[in-house]
Amino acid sequence: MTTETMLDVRGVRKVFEGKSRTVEAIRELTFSVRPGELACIVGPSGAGKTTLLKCVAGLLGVTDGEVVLEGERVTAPPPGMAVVFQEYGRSLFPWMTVRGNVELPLKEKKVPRGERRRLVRESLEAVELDHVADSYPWQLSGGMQQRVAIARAVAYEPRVLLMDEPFAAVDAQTRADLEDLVRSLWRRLGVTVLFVTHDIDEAVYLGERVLVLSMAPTLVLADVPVDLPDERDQITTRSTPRFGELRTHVWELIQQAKAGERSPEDTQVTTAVGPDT
Amino acid sequence: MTTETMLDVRGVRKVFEGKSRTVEAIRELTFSVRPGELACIVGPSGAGKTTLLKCVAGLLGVTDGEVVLEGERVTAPPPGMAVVFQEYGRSLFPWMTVRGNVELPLKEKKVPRGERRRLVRESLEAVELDHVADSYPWQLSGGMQQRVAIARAVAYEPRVLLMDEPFAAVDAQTRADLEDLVRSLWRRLGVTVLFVTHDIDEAVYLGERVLVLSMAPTLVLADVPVDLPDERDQITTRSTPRFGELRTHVWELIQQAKAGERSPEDTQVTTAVGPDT
Amino acid sequence: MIVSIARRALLALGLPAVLVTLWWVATANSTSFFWPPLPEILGTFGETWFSGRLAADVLPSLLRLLAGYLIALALGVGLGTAIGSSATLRAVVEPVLEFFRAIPPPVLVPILILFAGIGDWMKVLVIVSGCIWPILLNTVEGVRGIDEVLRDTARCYRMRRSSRLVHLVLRGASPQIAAGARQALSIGIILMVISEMFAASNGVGFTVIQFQRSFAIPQMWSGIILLGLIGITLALLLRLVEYRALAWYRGLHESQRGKG
Amino acid sequence: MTAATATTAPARAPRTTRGRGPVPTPVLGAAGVLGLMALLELVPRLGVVDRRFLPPFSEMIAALAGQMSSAEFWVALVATIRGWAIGLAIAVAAGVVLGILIGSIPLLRAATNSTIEFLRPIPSVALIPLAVLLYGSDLRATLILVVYASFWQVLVQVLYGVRDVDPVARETARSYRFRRWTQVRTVIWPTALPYVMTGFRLAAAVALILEITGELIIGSPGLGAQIKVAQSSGAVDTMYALVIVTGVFGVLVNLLARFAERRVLAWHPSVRGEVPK
Amino acid sequence: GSGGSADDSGGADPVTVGVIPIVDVAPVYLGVEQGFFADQGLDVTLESSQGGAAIVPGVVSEEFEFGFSNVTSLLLAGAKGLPLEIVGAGNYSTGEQGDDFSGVVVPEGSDITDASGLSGKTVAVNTLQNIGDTTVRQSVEKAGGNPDEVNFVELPFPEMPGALAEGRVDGAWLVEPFRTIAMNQGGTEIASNLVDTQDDLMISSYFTSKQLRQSDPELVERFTTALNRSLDYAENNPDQAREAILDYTEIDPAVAEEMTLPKWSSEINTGTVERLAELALEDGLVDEKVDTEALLP
Ligand SMILES: Nc1ncnc2c1ncn2[C@@H]1O[C@H](COP(=O)(O)OP(=O)(O)OP(=O)(O)O)[C@@H](O)[C@H]1O
Ligand SMILES: Nc1ncnc2c1ncn2[C@@H]1O[C@H](COP(=O)(O)OP(=O)(O)OP(=O)(O)O)[C@@H](O)[C@H]1O
Ligand SMILES: [Mg+2]
Ligand SMILES: [Mg+2]
Repeated sequence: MTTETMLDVRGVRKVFEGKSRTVEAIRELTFSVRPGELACIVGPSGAGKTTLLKCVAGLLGVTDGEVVLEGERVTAPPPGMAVVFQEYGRSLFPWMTVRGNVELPLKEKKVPRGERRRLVRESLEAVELDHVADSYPWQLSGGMQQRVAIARAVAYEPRVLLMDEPFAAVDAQTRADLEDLVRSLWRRLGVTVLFVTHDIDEAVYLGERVLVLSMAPTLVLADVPVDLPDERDQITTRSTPRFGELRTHVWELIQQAKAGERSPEDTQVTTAVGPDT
Repeated sequence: MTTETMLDVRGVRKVFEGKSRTVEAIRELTFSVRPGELACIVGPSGAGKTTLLKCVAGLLGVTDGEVVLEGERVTAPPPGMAVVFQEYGRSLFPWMTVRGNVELPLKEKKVPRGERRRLVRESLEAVELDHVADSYPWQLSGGMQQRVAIARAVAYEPRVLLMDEPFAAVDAQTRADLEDLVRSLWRRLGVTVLFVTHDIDEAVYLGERVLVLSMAPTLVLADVPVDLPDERDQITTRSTPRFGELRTHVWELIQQAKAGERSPEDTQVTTAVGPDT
Repeated sequence: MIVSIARRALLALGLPAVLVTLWWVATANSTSFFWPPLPEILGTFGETWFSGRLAADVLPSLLRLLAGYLIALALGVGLGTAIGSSATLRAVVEPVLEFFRAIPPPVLVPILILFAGIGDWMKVLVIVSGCIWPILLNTVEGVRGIDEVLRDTARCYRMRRSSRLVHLVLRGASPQIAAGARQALSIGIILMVISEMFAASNGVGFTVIQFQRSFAIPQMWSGIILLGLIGITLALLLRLVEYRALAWYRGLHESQRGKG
Repeated sequence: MTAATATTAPARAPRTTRGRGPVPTPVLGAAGVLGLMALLELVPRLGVVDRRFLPPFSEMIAALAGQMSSAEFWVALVATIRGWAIGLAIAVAAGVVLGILIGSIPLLRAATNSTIEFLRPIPSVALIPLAVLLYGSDLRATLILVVYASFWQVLVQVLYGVRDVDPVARETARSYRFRRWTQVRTVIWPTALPYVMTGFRLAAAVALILEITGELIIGSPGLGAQIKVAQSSGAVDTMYALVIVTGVFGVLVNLLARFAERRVLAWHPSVRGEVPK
Repeated sequence: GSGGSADDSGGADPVTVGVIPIVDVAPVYLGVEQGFFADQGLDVTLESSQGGAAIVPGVVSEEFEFGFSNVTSLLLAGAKGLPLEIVGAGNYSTGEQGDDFSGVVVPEGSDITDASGLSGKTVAVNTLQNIGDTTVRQSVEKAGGNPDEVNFVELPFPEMPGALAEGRVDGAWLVEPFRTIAMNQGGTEIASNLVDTQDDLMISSYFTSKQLRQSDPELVERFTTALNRSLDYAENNPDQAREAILDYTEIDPAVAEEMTLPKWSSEINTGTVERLAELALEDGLVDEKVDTEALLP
């Protein structure tokens, strides 16, 4: 059982203490992720998805409960982890070129030069940005900046990949390509992925399961397993009836969440929507 | 004819001159928008959508051609215009509360206090943020910040509204609500809207027409009129066959754009997909 | 709560206590004329400063410092904003400003005497002439560094010049203006002393120099300590103002650092 | 009265020279300097002040020419520059190293805060007897003053700079587990660099002031000592000639700093930039 | 003795003297030029400083072997127990009313005609609580005015002519070359305050530290010998002294030609030291009378 769990989020609670305003962003979150699993997280805006990701990344301390990664309690960023931040623009160093931004973590990881070059080139090609490798981030459009951040994470070849709305600023076609990139990367490297998104189709298309969060103070409202075949394809997968069912189900859950629904039990019934219905 | 045109973009060209790198972001853009029209702009990431919006807003000078708004050449931000920036987080004043941010442009417009209060309250309610009116922007989640920026634009009651991927960071349900908010606002106030998005469904659902841009250096690849009925509804409209046709059409156009397609003539044929097909 | 106050007090006073102890021990048996034992310095402190000199010397000094500092603040922020906002203006005046900035105040004094006489105004101007630079430079840099997206926002909503100045430029540059103001304060105190080297007949600086000339070394040291105390008191006052005015900046940083 | 003419005279220069296209920066700077020269020439000639005490600019220049033909002047100039450069180098190096060290360790910062506030305002001129006691009137006595006074300028700026590091950038670095030294090198240092540059420019001027003042008062060899000699001989024009040399040196140093700034801060918003028309 | 000095130079003792670059120290410059110090096996470096405040610590800490200072400053240092000792005379007033190298000057058109008129007026001196105000008070008293009513302000000598002309001060205690400059600008000398204090007032002197006197009395002896020779030489060759002044100052040659030189003498006037010590006590510069014995060789 323990070897079966990569990430264990146990009763995590997070309260932001301000002078004038104290916010209980997360009430109680408990779930675990298997090694090599791809879990998507959806939830209303302000639900605490970013907060959760930062707690998992060891960037933010939890108020209660604990985050355990590979059997070790997370207190600082663990090794072998990459994060794509929601504020993509600010997570790039403006004083370095695109190439420099992608290469830096690799240097830090002591990847030999030749290998490093290859990784940088390949990841920039994957996000179609090899032609601007020598530009500075602020010379790029929003979507391009976001893709640089993704390329940086991809080149790093992490064991755990946390992504916070990574495709929010890219166009539909690129988005589809990047979705497939993440899936192929995930299958090739066996990396464990936690993926926050607002796009329900995307969550269903990408994930092996979808965690639906309630409004703040946040609980896990539902944990929907995605029982689509592993081989997925933008056209065929999205047009299967099961895909439609799942996305309608998640959509309803989110509407419930927005309506203030909080108890996981109430939704258990609908979660039973399985392949056999 | 002249009274029929609100915004006229005539042969606009934009080149960014850098020390090491000169980018021709926009090659030649020509189109016009009628008063009270809602036009959506889609295009590949890095196509120059943000650049175009900034030129229209008078924030960026054009290299060639001109932008004419209500018969006057735009050289500085014209009155009665509101912009929602792609970098929503950075467009909020960190030293002011949410309320202060929304209220400031109204004060500038010399809206009387009572009226001002009402507008601020109503617009914050519309984006479901009335409960955090006294928080600072940096205390909010990404999606919440974006909604503050939208509320600010809405409260301003502009005659021209430019929005650059305004719903990129909000959840699906809120997005649907905001889409309806923009449409109702547009119909109520008769405001002219230029709306940049990456979501093709959104573009078709919102717009009276969809402008598809090519890859940089940018041209208008296609100008697709959206002949859906004016009364739109998230469930019914999106499930009509015509909606499906239009979104497939735009999707194909974007794929062409990404494939490097540049000449508008080639696509003219497919644009002929009309209600009568 | 109490623990955190105690902790902060400990942090604030810890190092000074160590340094004072070191000084105490190092000079305990000092026979050097210029390095009197610390107890001797502290012993003369009271009689030197609290028997009439507070009103006769300290007060006039502080008033001149205050006047000079406030004038420098107004001028520095005003000019800095103008210069920071206009590349043309910056190009025109920068060499001239740099020229004046490089001139040491002691050589500027004769010119100031020509224009302002030998009274208090001359001394105030000496203080202004030095204080203004950190404020000016920091304001210029602060104004230039304001986020472009914010600038664009303000322009789009057609904020008037005046309110753009208040709500965008000054607020946006305020963290850096504060940095300049703090540096200016310590320079102001230095110049308060320098200004009292010329045509003065009262003041802390004047008195300290007088002690130095008459070889009243313990008294001179007590004056140096007094200057330090004045400095730290004023810095604390300034910090208080800054604490209130820049609450958002602190919050922004703390929240993003996840101190929640 | 005179102050008003001082500021308006140079400001008018660009308006007359502005034809089509921007006027290059050096031309504008030269215009400003010419304005100042004209002012210095006119004020004594028009009798605003007694020319025996403030001779016209041309007389100062004549005296300067006289100075420049004497070997003593050049020896003094070299001595001043050397003292200034050594002092500044020590102050900048110490200020940067200590600033980054103190700034990035919160505990250290809290512990040193009060001491820094106490030591900073102690006038370096009050240290003169101390300096003389230790080193007589040779170079080192003045060096102490120079280092002491300019050190604080750099230190405080660096402290502010370190505080300004973008949290998202910091978190990015932490999540990729950059080593401390790499964080300093790639995140803290570039962020602090603009502040260091400002600190450098402030310190350069303060160092020059203290170098001259030290020479003036202690009598270490250099321009200050020459100024003192001129002063105590009643040679007003020579004195001003030397003061002009000091000022010109300050201008040159600033030019150099600006040049360096443009090179190393090409990425910074204040340097880069499409200037909006 | 160029041959001699070449021979000596290997063994010449390096000696640093802290001086102020003013007219008063012309003899040492002249003496060095004439080789008087080299003859005594001394390799003299003259370090110019702003004033006694910088030179005294230098001598105490043995950075300088010898220093130049006005007598009152030395008395003040002595009062605080600094171990100093006078080794030679600096300069003297000429003792001639109206033709001294220093005096009190009032601006053109002033209605003050003698020192008594200074009561209630503002008078500039270079250093407060020092030889300037002490001696000016003597003039005022002698002329029948009330010295306590004189309002002294501190102003560097170079600024005084300007301050006088602009009417910023009512009078100023000036030394050469500023005395001449101010008079050329229309100023009137109303008192020779040094002469009013004593006929043959020794204003300044050269001094060393007691440590050096004890550890190397022979070196001090040689310095004094060379110094005295220089002082006498300067007194007897005023033209050469004027020329020497032009070397280490920037004084306008015309002014240098015109100005009054102080008197130089190799004799130390213990009487004036005593007199100045009394005045220092009278004016409250010191709390109790300085033991002048300790200061004198
Ligand atoms: N530093 C902070 N100080 C105070 N409150 C905060 C802070 N950061 C986040 N919050 C609050 O915590 C809640 C959750 O924020 P979080 O950013 O995690 O939401 P999110 O789910 O990522 O939303 P979105 O989808 O809009 O990005 C919000 O109510 C927000 O206001
Ligand atoms: N300041 C700048 N300097 C240099 N090049 C720039 C600058 N701003 C934008 N560009 C370039 O102009 C092109 C268009 O950028 P723009 O931001 O308009 O794209 P976009 O269509 O908004 O893309 P996205 O959908 O990703 O936001 C890009 O290639 C970008 O690299
Ligand atoms: Mg978020
Ligand atoms: Mg964009």
